[in-house]
Amino acid sequence: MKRGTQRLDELTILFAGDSGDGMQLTGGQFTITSAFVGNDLATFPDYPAEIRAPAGTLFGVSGFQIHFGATEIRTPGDQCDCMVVMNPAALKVNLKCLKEGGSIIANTDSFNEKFLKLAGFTSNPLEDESLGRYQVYSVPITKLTQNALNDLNLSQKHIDRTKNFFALGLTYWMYNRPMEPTLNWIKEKFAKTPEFVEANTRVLKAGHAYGETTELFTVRYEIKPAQLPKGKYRSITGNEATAWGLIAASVKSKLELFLGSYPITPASEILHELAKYKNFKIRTFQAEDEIAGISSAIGASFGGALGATTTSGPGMALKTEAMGLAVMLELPLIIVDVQRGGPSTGLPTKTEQADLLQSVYGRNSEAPIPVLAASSPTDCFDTTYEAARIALKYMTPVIVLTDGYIANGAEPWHIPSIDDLLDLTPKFETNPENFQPYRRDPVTLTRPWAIPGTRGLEHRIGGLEKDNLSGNISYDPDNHDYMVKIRTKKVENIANDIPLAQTDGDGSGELLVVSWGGTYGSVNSAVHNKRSEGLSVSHMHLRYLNPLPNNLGQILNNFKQILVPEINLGQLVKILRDKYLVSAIGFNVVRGLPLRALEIEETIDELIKRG
Amino acid sequence: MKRGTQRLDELTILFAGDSGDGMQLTGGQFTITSAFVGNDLATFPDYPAEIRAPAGTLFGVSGFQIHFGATEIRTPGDQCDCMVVMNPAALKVNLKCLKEGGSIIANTDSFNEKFLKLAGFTSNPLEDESLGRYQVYSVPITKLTQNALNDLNLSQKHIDRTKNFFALGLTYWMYNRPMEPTLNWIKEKFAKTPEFVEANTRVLKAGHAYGETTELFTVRYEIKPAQLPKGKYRSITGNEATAWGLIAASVKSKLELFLGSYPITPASEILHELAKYKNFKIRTFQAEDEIAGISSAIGASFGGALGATTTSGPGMALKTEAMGLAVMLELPLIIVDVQRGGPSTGLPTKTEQADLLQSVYGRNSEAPIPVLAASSPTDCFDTTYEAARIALKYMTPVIVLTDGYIANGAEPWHIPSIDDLLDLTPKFETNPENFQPYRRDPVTLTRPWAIPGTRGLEHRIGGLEKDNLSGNISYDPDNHDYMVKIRTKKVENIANDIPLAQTDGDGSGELLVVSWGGTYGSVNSAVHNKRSEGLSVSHMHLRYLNPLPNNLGQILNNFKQILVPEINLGQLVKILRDKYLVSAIGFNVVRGLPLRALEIEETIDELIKRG
Amino acid sequence: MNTPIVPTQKYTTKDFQTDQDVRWCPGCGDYSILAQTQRVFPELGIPKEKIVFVSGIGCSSRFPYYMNTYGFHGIHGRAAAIATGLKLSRPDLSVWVTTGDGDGMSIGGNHFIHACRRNIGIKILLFNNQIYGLTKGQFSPTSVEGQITKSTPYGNIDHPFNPLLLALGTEATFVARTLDRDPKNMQYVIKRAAEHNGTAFVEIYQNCNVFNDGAFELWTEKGTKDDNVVVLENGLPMIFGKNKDKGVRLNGFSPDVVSLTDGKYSVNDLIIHNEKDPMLAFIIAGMSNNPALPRPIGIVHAIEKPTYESLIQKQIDTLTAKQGEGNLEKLFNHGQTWEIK
Amino acid sequence: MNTPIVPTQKYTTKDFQTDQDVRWCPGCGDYSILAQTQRVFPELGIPKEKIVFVSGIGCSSRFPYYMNTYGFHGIHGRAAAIATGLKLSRPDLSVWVTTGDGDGMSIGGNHFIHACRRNIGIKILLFNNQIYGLTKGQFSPTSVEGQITKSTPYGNIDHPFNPLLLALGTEATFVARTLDRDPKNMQYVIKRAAEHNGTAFVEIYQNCNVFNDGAFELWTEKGTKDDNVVVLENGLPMIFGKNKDKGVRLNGFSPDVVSLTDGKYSVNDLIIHNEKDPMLAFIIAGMSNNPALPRPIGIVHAIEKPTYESLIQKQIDTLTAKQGEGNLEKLFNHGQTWEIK
Ligand SMILES: Cc1ncc(C[n+]2csc(CCOP(=O)(O)OP(=O)(O)O)c2C)c(N)n1
Ligand SMILES: Cc1ncc(C[n+]2csc(CCOP(=O)(O)OP(=O)(O)O)c2C)c(N)n1
Ligand code: SF4
Ligand code: SF4
Ligand SMILES: [Mg+2]
Ligand SMILES: [Mg+2]
Repeated sequence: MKRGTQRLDELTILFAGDSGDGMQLTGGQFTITSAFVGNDLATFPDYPAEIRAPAGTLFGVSGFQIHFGATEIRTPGDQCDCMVVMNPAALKVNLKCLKEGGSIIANTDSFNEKFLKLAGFTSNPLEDESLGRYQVYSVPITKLTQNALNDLNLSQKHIDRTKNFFALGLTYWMYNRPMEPTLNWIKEKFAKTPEFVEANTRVLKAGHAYGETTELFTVRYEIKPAQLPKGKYRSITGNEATAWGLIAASVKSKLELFLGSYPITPASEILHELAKYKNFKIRTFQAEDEIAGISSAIGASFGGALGATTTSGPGMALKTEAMGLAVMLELPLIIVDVQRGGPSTGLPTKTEQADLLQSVYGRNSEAPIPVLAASSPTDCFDTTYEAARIALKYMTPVIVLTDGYIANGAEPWHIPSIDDLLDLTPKFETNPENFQPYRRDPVTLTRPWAIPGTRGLEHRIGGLEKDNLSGNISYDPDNHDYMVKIRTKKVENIANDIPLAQTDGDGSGELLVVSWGGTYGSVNSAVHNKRSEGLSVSHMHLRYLNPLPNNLGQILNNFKQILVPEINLGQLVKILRDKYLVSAIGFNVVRGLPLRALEIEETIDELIKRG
Repeated sequence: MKRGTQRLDELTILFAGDSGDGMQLTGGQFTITSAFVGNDLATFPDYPAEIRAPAGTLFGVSGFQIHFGATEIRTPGDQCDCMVVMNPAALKVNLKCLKEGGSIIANTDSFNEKFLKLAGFTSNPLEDESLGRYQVYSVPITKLTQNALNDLNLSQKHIDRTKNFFALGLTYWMYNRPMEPTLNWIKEKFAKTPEFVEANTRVLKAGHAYGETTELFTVRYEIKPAQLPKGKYRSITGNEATAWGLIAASVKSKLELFLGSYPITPASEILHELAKYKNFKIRTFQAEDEIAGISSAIGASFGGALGATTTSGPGMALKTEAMGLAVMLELPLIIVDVQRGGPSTGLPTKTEQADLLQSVYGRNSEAPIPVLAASSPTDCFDTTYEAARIALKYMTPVIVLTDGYIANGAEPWHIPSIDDLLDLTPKFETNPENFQPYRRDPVTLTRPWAIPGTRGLEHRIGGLEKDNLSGNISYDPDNHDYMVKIRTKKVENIANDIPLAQTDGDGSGELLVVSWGGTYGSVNSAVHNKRSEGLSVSHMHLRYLNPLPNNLGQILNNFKQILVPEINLGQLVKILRDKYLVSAIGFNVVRGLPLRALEIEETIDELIKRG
Repeated sequence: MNTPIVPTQKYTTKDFQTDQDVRWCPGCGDYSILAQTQRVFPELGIPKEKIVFVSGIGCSSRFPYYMNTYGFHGIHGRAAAIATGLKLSRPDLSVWVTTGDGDGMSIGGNHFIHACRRNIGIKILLFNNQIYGLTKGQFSPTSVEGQITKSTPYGNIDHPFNPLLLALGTEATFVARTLDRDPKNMQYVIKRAAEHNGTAFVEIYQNCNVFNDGAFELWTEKGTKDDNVVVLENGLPMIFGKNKDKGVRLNGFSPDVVSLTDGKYSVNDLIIHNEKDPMLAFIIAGMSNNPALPRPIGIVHAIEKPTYESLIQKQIDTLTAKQGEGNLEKLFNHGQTWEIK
Repeated sequence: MNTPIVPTQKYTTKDFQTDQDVRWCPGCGDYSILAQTQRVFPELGIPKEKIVFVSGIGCSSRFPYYMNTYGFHGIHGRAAAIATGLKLSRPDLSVWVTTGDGDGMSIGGNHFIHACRRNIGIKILLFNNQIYGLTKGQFSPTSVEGQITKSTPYGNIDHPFNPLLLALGTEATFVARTLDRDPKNMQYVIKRAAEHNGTAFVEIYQNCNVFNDGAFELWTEKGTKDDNVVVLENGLPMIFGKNKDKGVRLNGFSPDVVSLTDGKYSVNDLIIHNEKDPMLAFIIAGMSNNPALPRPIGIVHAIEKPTYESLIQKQIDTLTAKQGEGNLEKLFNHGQTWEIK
């Protein structure tokens, strides 16, 4: 059969099904393969809080969205071009995200009475008129999978777990992707159980062949490689990148890494990842709670380790008191907060960026801490590494904010050369002559780091206010005033040691859109779209949130209007208004999901129209 | 002997000595007696973090300052007119606060070699020239006390503990105060040990007689009663007033009070005070930590009690996560934070007002909580009562900020009539018909309070995001956005139910000084002084910090300059600048002490001069 | 969401079911715990509206949503503290805590030991699956040494808690263990816990079939259970085995297993279980650390001590008898006051 | 602030003293604990710079300021957690925790039980004065029932912890008790704690002469001490009394006091102390709950178990042996990668 191939610039596909359907794995493979062929891409895994919710339920739907293309890709896509739905619930939950005219590949075998009812359908949408606006491909995926495995001696459970590879094979055919990366992965992954290698391989190929042989599909698509910087790449999630950033900082500072952490969604993977690399002398300590997590890390840091702690919102709240101690002790410490939906337990598996004010202001008394935020999965590596640099150079705890979206999302990572990574080796104090634990370096305002084991430097530090030289307890009123102010000044001074803020677009104009953290992609994409329409709008994205870059006020004053989109009720916008007295306004949608570029574009339109 | 009596408008006296010298008690008695004769007054007890530091040490000095007068008294006085020092260390620590020409009454018996050395004196200041600028009265207080008790069979330890009464008696004579209030107090206090009644009575009288009979003192002073509102008064500290505010709220809401708390300086007295009144059906639960303190209070509140928790900065930090839960559950709860010097353990017995940003912003995600602050010891009663009103009416946790200074300080309290206190009785939901735990009142946006034991209203609530009616777990993105916003709106709406902000002075002009919390007195006094010099300056003091009064922006815009003095590095000023885009500036001294009116006056001068 | 009002005596299992989707994984041991609880609660004679389930966070902590009583899904680790406040201010309520080995023994360990020592009248059901379920499979403080989990790819090196020993170390007044797969025993234990005056602690072995499948197999599966579990019965000798042919004897302070058929030992040599003996409780609890011994289930320890809420009430009553009910007017005006005229 | 460098073998008490003002109340039991520690440390043979004292908040937690070693005055309740991180990352250090009954058993209870169960090589000295000293006199989790304190004007209603039992409930490997007023015993116990491999827990009865004076009088004062304290000696019978004329015997699981002079019982009837027997440890620890029995002091329990830090090191070594030392280049490039040309 002869079919046309249509060339596309970019495309968004969603895999959705039950928590048990392996959608995250499927999406992950599609991602790797697409990266492999040189597409740029962004992904959005979205899964329920329940571990393995009962089959067919709406709340049990798990999804993985991939936006890939021959052009620069900044977001996982506001809407999908194609949607693979493994059951009615997956269709129900996601249909609103499908573009007018988009494709649905549905596993008809699960569109049975029970599942339709569970999903709240009164009739089968594949059979009634309701999906008229879409291109529907009804494929009996379960049955076809079964057929492919007929002669193998596999349990029904195992056969069922294979059907996602059928869907994957089919989409590989549709979008002209090679099967090799996945075939290799299967071989490696199931090396110990050859029958699984055989089964998964067969089913993947069966899916591919199904596309090739049936007449259902009249067109295939081709998406050319993007123009990406030359070099070696790998796929990495935000949480992996954070973990690797810590490992790299440990290697380049020659300090042993100590992670004191307590599991919490969506931060746990950092702990899991670091637990693997014991040969880097990394010690991961799964503490009894978040307080012990950070306290143990502070203890390790006192001992000369690179101390780190990782958590999400509720855990961050629990660490508050101990962060104040770290401020007082002036010891290096890296605190990673992978933000999630709140308040309280909130929406544990959903994204949000509402811990900024907590990070900047949320401690008793004046307890200044530098705050940095990562903008994408790979940026988690750079941001964490930079946090380590600041922590070690300025003897201070540093907060790194990431979020559920970039932590779980993966993207191609241009592997850095080890030699290009800044050397972070700190200078331990070893000279007993005139040693004063709180004598500061006149430039960095940093106190010396003298670790146990150093003869002659025995000294005592603690959380009470301390004399500005000896570190001994001091209740002197003027000393306290001095210390409160110098601690703040030390952090403020870091502004002289970070890059200036930059605008993407023009340095002045009608509207500046300011963003931070994981909304980078959506905002950048929205601004680019509007600029390409000729609007006077630029984008500024901030990694450094405390202190802010020195030139920030100046840039803000170059624009007539300032818009700050955030997945919160306006947090950065508060800081900017306070600090620079600019009438910045917020765009705030708190749905537990990445911002949609389209919404931002509409707001840009509106503001520019209003003038 | 004939001596003159000089009439004074107001006067500041300080009692200072070892932690074991009973200075707090002495100051307390002087306060009560002065209040009794109708003076207006303000007090400032200042004691070390150590329990009973070794005698004679600088860090062991404990002081109690009283400013009293025939005029309106707003602060405990920037400087002292008279200083009773029981040992050299007390002199050393406090001398800088004595006015030029002020009086020193020194217990010569403790100006011995050992104590002089401990205080860092190389020669005896009572005997060398160094105190030439002051009026020094050298009195062998220890010996005279001993003499007075010679024939009683008391141990040296007990005799020593009595000598503060000698100093008290002497000052009563000097400042023409009656001995009766203290004599009555002695009788009551030591009812069970008549020999102590006898001893203390004798010594107090001996002190008085010493003034009368020796020729040391050539002048006595008289301070007439102030013009105070008519009625019945008592002396009350801020912590007592907070406790009583809670008791009153319990009585007037007909809810049993449950306090879940963990001891911490300077908040513990609230727990101690409430523990006494078990016959009010008050349950005080000293929990294992602050987290259990607030968690138990939330549990009690779920059960229909008036739940409260009390703490200071580090404990506040620990309660952060649970506060978020209370926000999510929308249950009434009163959280009292008696602020102290920080960060971390900081200066536990010193005052500060640096927990404002933590209170307003310091929780993971968007977790809005109303914040109120008390301005003086007696205002702790009103503010706490008002907090209970808001908590019960709006089903919300409410934070009450006081601080170490007003918590420990005492002032005369015009006892309110019980009938004048607002009725706070809440309406429990009892109707099972169509009951929805999160259906809101259209005006207050408050959800119903349905407590266990109510038949047919069995329901479940929790910290996960919930459906906006049923309260069932909901992961729906739009529902989340709605709930995040409605929770915030509920709190913002409270602005319609609180008094408008008012200025003391004019409604417009050159400079507005804005304050909150325990700096009320210093700021008000400074502004009054400057106004009396004709400067265009007014004062606005805020009790409501979240939400802010509706007319605040308007008032701020009526002034050319805005000054915000705070004992922190600028917290309210951040909120005002962000919210109203006014270029308010801060005056920030963080010495662990109340602000000095004089410093504020100087800043006012400067700003007005600058124009 | 609300079921019609049913008089206490007529409750059935159904009355304790809610309309909420049960969100546990198919096959999870939690289902059985829910079923047994809903089965036994009608027998307790407590009006539904007087019952509150309080929990923290975890799979186990979803429990309150599925019981048609009052329910409170708290934050991680704090259930015992929340329940403490509720019970103290409302001693009339029947307050139950459902928690996990992470929620109750890791982050919530402090509240747990303090609740036990205070003897507050709350019932703590600890769903011990020796894993963090909800966060997808990290080890917990009860995970066994060497256990491979997400956070211990080379095996767990924490020595686990023995929850029974920990509870006994706090001098808890009621300590028991039961199994998700033994409905009868579980119903009995839950009933006894409900009747206990004071803190009742029940450890429930619960299978997490997704992240720690089969952890308790030896003690729950037909083939092995009888020879590896000894059911504690107060006043009776500790006999077990498919054919009731084995027993537990004390050798010094160490329990060991003897055969009742080889003629060497008889029933008279065996430990007679005594719920009230605190030292025997330690010995029985300690048996779990020795793989050669059968795993004891049932009531390990149950004694009476005054409850915290009764002692607080006594202080309220005493003071009220002495001073009368609290009176605000009197409070404001007691002690030193003065009049400004 | 720094003393000259002294070779280990020549340390004297003075070498462990700092120039800081000691800020405890005159007469406080803490002075004696400090003195004994400074006296015994020269004998440990550990270089000063390898020693760290970590504390929380409380009077007892001021201790590190007075020891001329490295010191860390933490936050309330967290000393054990801080020390855990320090010891894990620096197993070469001798890490000591000084804490109070509030700091260690109330707010810090969770870190305490977890440190004990993990068997981390830190030494925990708990200054038990049965009161909150620093905050001026509220009851603590070890305050006795009925105790009148600032926060219990009508008497404490909390059942107190028995710290020894609690530690044993976590299966701690070293559990001991000593007295502020018994320098010899304290020095011995501290030395043994220093030598122990794993978590060493030492409860020290400490008099707070300001807020809870005389709480331990019976066991510390000349007149009553001998007849009310039994000093534990491993392998020896539990004899006590001014004239060594009394002993502790086991009656079932219950210890009771017998006279050695009335002819009924002899030394052979007494309990022979055995530091390694876990059940005997529970029995001895439990003696403190019975006022009719002498209070045991000394080493209650001491066994060997692998320490947490050694197990972590083993995993590091094993993996390093298998995969070689960590290599960043390799890490970045392992698994699936691709080239953009
Ligand atoms: C403060 C905080 N820390 C961590 C978490 C993440 N968390 C949720 S449940 C859980 C542990 C669950 O284990 P367990 O209590 O044994 O319950 P199970 O799911 O096994 O029933 C953790 C770590 C959280 N929700 N809140
Ligand atoms: C987070 C926090 N909560 C409370 C306090 C107040 N606080 C300081 S020490 C202490 C208890 C002291 O008792 P204990 O540990 O027995 O030590 P002691 O003073 O008796 O030696 C308390 C409650 C604090 N500093 N920090
Ligand atoms: S993860 Fe485990 S404990 Fe949680 S619901 Fe699934 S099977 Fe049960
Ligand atoms: S308050 Fe008690 S424990 Fe604290 S220093 Fe004074 S006597 Fe010692
Ligand atoms: Mg579990
Ligand atoms: Mg204590």
